[in-house]
Formats: sequence, structure tokens, C-alpha cells
Amino acid sequence: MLEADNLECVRGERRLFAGLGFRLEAGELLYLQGRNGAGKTSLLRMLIGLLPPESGEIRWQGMPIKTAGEHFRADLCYLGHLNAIKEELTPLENLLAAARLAEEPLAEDDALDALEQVGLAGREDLACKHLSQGQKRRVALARLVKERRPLWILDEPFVALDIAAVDWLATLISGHLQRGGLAVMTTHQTVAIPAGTVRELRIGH
Amino acid sequence: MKDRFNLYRFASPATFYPLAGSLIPYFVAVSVVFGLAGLYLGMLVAPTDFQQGEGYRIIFIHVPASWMSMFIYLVMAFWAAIGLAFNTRLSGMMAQALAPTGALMAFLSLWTGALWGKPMWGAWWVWDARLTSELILLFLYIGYMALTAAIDDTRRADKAGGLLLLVGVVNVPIIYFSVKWWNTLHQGSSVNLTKSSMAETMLWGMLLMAMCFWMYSIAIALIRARTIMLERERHTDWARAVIAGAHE
Amino acid sequence: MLNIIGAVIARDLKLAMRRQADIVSAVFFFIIVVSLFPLGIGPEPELLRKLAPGVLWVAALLATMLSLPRLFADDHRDGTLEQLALAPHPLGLVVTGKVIAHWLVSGLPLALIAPVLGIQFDLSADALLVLTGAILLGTPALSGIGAIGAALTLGLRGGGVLLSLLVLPLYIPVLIFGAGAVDATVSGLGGEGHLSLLAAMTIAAVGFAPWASAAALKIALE
Amino acid sequence: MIYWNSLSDFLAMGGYGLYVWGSFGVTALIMVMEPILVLRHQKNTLARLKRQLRAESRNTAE
Repeated sequence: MLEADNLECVRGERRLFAGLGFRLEAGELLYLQGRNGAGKTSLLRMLIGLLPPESGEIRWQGMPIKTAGEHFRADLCYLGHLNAIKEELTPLENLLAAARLAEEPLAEDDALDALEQVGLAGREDLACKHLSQGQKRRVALARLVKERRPLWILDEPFVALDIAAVDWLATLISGHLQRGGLAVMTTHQTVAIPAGTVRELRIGH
Repeated sequence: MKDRFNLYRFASPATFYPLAGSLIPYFVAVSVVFGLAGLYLGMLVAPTDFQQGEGYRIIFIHVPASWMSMFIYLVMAFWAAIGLAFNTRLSGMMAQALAPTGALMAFLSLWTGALWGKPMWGAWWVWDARLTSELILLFLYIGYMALTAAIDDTRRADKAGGLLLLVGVVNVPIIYFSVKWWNTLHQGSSVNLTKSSMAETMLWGMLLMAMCFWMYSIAIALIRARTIMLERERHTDWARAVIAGAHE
Repeated sequence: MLNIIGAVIARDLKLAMRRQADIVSAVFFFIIVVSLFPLGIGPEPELLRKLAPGVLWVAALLATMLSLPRLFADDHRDGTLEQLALAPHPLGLVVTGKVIAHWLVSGLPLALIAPVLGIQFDLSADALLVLTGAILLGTPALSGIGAIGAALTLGLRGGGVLLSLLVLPLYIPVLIFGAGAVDATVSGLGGEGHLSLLAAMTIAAVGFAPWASAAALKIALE
Repeated sequence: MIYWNSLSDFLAMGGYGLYVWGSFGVTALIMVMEPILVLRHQKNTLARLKRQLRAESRNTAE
């Protein structure tokens, strides 16, 4: 269960939001909405613990994420608007290295399977710098295929995806929710998620 | 419990700003008094030094400037530690307000050291531990100011600068002892409180000058801190009131 | 704990191997700078022997600096740094791994090439041995201290120049004892004392600097 | 009480005049210039903030 209480966000000299709170139970998805610059990404960065809120508190399973620290991060999977893939490595190497660095062992077969699911079969051995923007995004999304950590925080996951990929990702997310996972994401287009409870939170006025 | 003494209240800019404003004139006055007394004792009354002749009188600014350059750095590091530990807004502003004065003190220490070294040792610059550490200290001040100036977000600037200050506090002693082992030329410490080799008037002159430099630094840092404070807090109610009430 | 450090080292080394030009250019920079000195100073062997330790060490210092701005910048730009900061282990361990990898790629090659360059300066076999040992022992400290500077200047305009301004003054002890070890050997005093001080500094720097860098990285990621 | 016999003795500083007055001169210069610059900066900042505040309140009034 993820809870946010009375969050306040100040960036530079501007107060982006204040008094923001929500409560998200297992199997629920939270859509963050708001115009550009409303503070969606800032809120996500607060939720993953990289940006300390000006005031307020975020709790995971009842414990403030600041004190939970590594226990919280062991439950967290974050996908930013940057792909976090290395241009010099192949998609397969990227997946395996990311899994190793997150201390989440991933078998090579599982990694290959994930790459096949995102439609990168046959490109496993090509360095990522030779891939297109959309393909790079798919490499990043491939991380989610075998992801079993309960809390997913996704920043604009549908951007730069074609219709088929959007459907695939929506199914993947609903599978995660059905397994009792939680997800928070920002998006401009509302994508129907087949299963799970969807909540919405609008930031800014 | 409302009127219980609260340290945080004095650490808040809204309280600190007027308080600093009313204190500045006193620091200036005390600094001037100490300065005049120190100069009188040191330059007019104190006898000559039998080893160094009249040239030793540079000590009346060299030693206070050196002390202040180190002391200000320690104070900045202290503020930095407070700021990083408790996330107080005031700490970063104080560190930033102190830095230019600290850098000037380090410069003065080097400058007067060179002017003293030339007639005494026959060289403007001697690579000994104290001189080299003082030079590094100047670089650290400049590095701190350059780093905080390069970061637009004041909060990040304060934190990054604070971290640099703490790293510097660890390193300056290491550098001092490294250079000391590398090459030992400098005379021993000139002030030894138990058995001073200096005439009493000289010692008093120097201490008075040190007090003058100290009070000067506080006064100038407070003025600078007030400006920084107003600039950073210009959207708050208290700052608006101050700005609106100020006459140009 | 060793797991994660190993994982970071393995990844960074793999990346470095895919971009060998960077390693090679740092080594060439080292070679060229060192070789320029005899041309500027003149060929007297006595003078060259005297200058060799300092010249080699200053060149090694500058060559290590070359790759520092990219230590975290690449990971920062592509978002990997965020993922590293979110992994369920202390960021300091990750930075320890990165510092070790940086040393393997930038410090170690310098140590290996230094004895060859020392011959240009007419150093004796003893001195060459101590020189290699000193650079081997001292460069990890350079990588460690440099990591703090790289983390503090991450993403800033003019970061490279600022990085040198912050880091070079802090390199002084390493320079003094590194060059001192060779000096002492050349003058027949024995460099063991200097070498053990270098080792102490490296242990302190590699143990402490990653945590300071991690704190700086968290500030930069806010 | 006063150690010096004459003003010229005082200025000569036993032959160290250049060094002593060079030190005191630069120190005096810095300790005069720094307050002037800091006060001027404070004045300019205050004036600028005041202009900004005025412009802001004009905007909200309209």
C-alpha cells in the first residue's frame, strides 16, 4: 500500500503543488494528470524517493520511504522518460546488466523471451545505438516483462509507441495489477487498462 | 508552550533579517575601536623586534588575516554541516555570505606573507606547509564560489557547496602535513600562549587586530547575508514588506 | 556487497572496451606530455633525472583528469544513474565500483606505460620500479577524489574546468608523496615511507570518497 | 609611550617601509573597498527587487 500525505513541492522559486495526498491499494493503478509543468514528474520523483518533498510524507506498507530506504527500493521498479539503456551494449546485455545492478537475477532465456515479446527478436546482438527511438523504448520496456516487484512507477510509458505496442503494454500493466501489484503513471493519452481499479489524480489547477 | 525559547525561530530568515540589521552597527563600531587600539599599540607603542627589525610589524595584519581565513572556512563548514543535517535555509546563505570575505582574508594572508618573506628570507614565496595550505585554502574558497555560482538552483548550490566545504575540511590538514613532511623551512608558530617570545604589547596589538578582523568579517558577512536573504525570499510576506518599506 | 561492486565494474569495463578510443587517447596524452618535457628542458641527463618524478606525476594527474568529467555524465544523460540510485543497495557501493573501474581504465594503463617513459629521463631500474609502484598505489586515490569533483559538477555548464579547479588542489598530497617516493629512491634514501603513505591515502580515498560522491550524486539527482 | 621619534622614522620603518606599508596599504584598500562594494550591491538588489515588486503588483491590479 502506497500512501502520500499532504505533499508540497517547490521547484526553484515556484510552488508546484501543496496539500496533495492519495492512497493506493494492491491491484490499483493511479493515473497522474495535469498540464505541462504542473509537477507530474516531480511527484513521481518524490514517490521514488529521489526528490525530498518540501513537506509531507510518503509511506510504503505503512513505513515512511525515507526510513524504509533499501527495503522500499527493493519493491520499486521505476521507468523514467529516459530509457536508461547503454548505447554501446546490445539489448540483451542491457537487460542483463540492469537486472544484475538491481540485484534481481534474470536468466538469459527469460531476457531473450522478454525481448521477443517487445518485438526485438533478431536484434539481440545489435548495439543499441543502431536501433530507432521506438526500438530503444522497447528495450527499456522489456525490463517490465519479467518484473515481479510490487510497485511500478512509470513516467509517460506510452510515448513513442505504436498502437500494437500500446495494447501490449496495457495488457502487461493489467497483468501486474491482477497479480496484486500497484502502479503509478503519468500519461497524456488515457489508455484503457483491461483489469484492475484505475484512479485518477489531477495535479495543478 | 508558545513562548518557549525556540532556536528554529532565530534560524528563520524572517527573524534573522531584522536582528542582523540591528546588530551590524555594533559590530562595525567594535571593529573600528579594536582596530584603532590595535594599530596604536602595534604601530606606535610596540618596540622593535630584535631579530626582524621593524619588518615584523606586518604580523599585525598577517596573523589576523591568516587566522580569519582559516576560522571563516571552519565556520562555513560548520554551517554546511548544519545545513546538510537539518536542511535549514539559513545555513547555505551564511556560508555564501562568508565565502568572499574568507577568500579575501586568504589573499591578504598570502600577500602580506610574501611581503614579509621577502626581507626576512629573501624570497617572495617559500614552499612551506603553511603558505601552501593557505594557497590551497584560497583555491578552495574560489572553488566553492565557482561551484555555487555555476548551479542555478539555490538549494542544490547550497548542498553541493556544503559537501565541498566538508571535503575541504578533511583535506586541508592532510595537505598541511603533506607539505610539512615534504619540506620544512618555515619558522615555528609565532604565538605560544604559555611562554610567549613576543613582547606583551606586541601580543596585545596582535590580539586586538585579530578582534578587529573578526568583527569586521561578521559585520560584512551579515550585510551580505541580508542581501542574499532578501533576494532568495523575495516572494515571502516578510521580504515583500521589507522591500516595499525600503527607501532607495 | 562485493556482488554489486563486481557488477558495476563488469559493466563499466565492458562499456570502456566498446569505446577504446577514450582509453587510448588518455594514454597518448600522457606519453606526449611526458615526451615534450625533455624537448623543452634540454638533454642533460642530470637535470632530467631530477625532474622525472615530478613531470611523470603531473602528467599522470592530468591524464587521469581527462576522463573524469564523463565518470557520471554518461550515466546521468541516459538515465542509468537514476536506476543505479534506485537499486536496493547503498549508492556508495555503486560509486566504489565505478571508481575501481575508472582506475582500471585510466590509472592502471598509466602505471604500465610509466616505466617505459621513465627511460627517456634516464632513470635507474630501481627508480623505474618505484615509479611504477607509486603510480599503481597513488592513482586509485586520484580516481576516488576525482569522483567527488565529478559528482559535484555533474550536469553543470563549464563543468570540466570547474572540476579541475575543485579537484587539482586536493591532489597535492598524492603528487607530493608520489613524486617523493621516486625522488627518495633516486637520492638513495629509499621510497618505502612515501609508498606506505600513498597506500594509506589510497585506502582512505577509496573508502571515503565514494560515499561523499554518492551524497553529491543524490543532490544532483534531486 | 610612543616608540617613534619622528614621522619620517615611522614612515621608513627601519628600512622595511615598502614591505610594511605595502601590506597595510593593500589591507586598508580591501577593507575599504569590500564594504563599499557590498553596500552598493545591497542597494542595487533592493532597488531591483522593489521594481519587480511594483511591476508585479501592477500586473495583479489590472
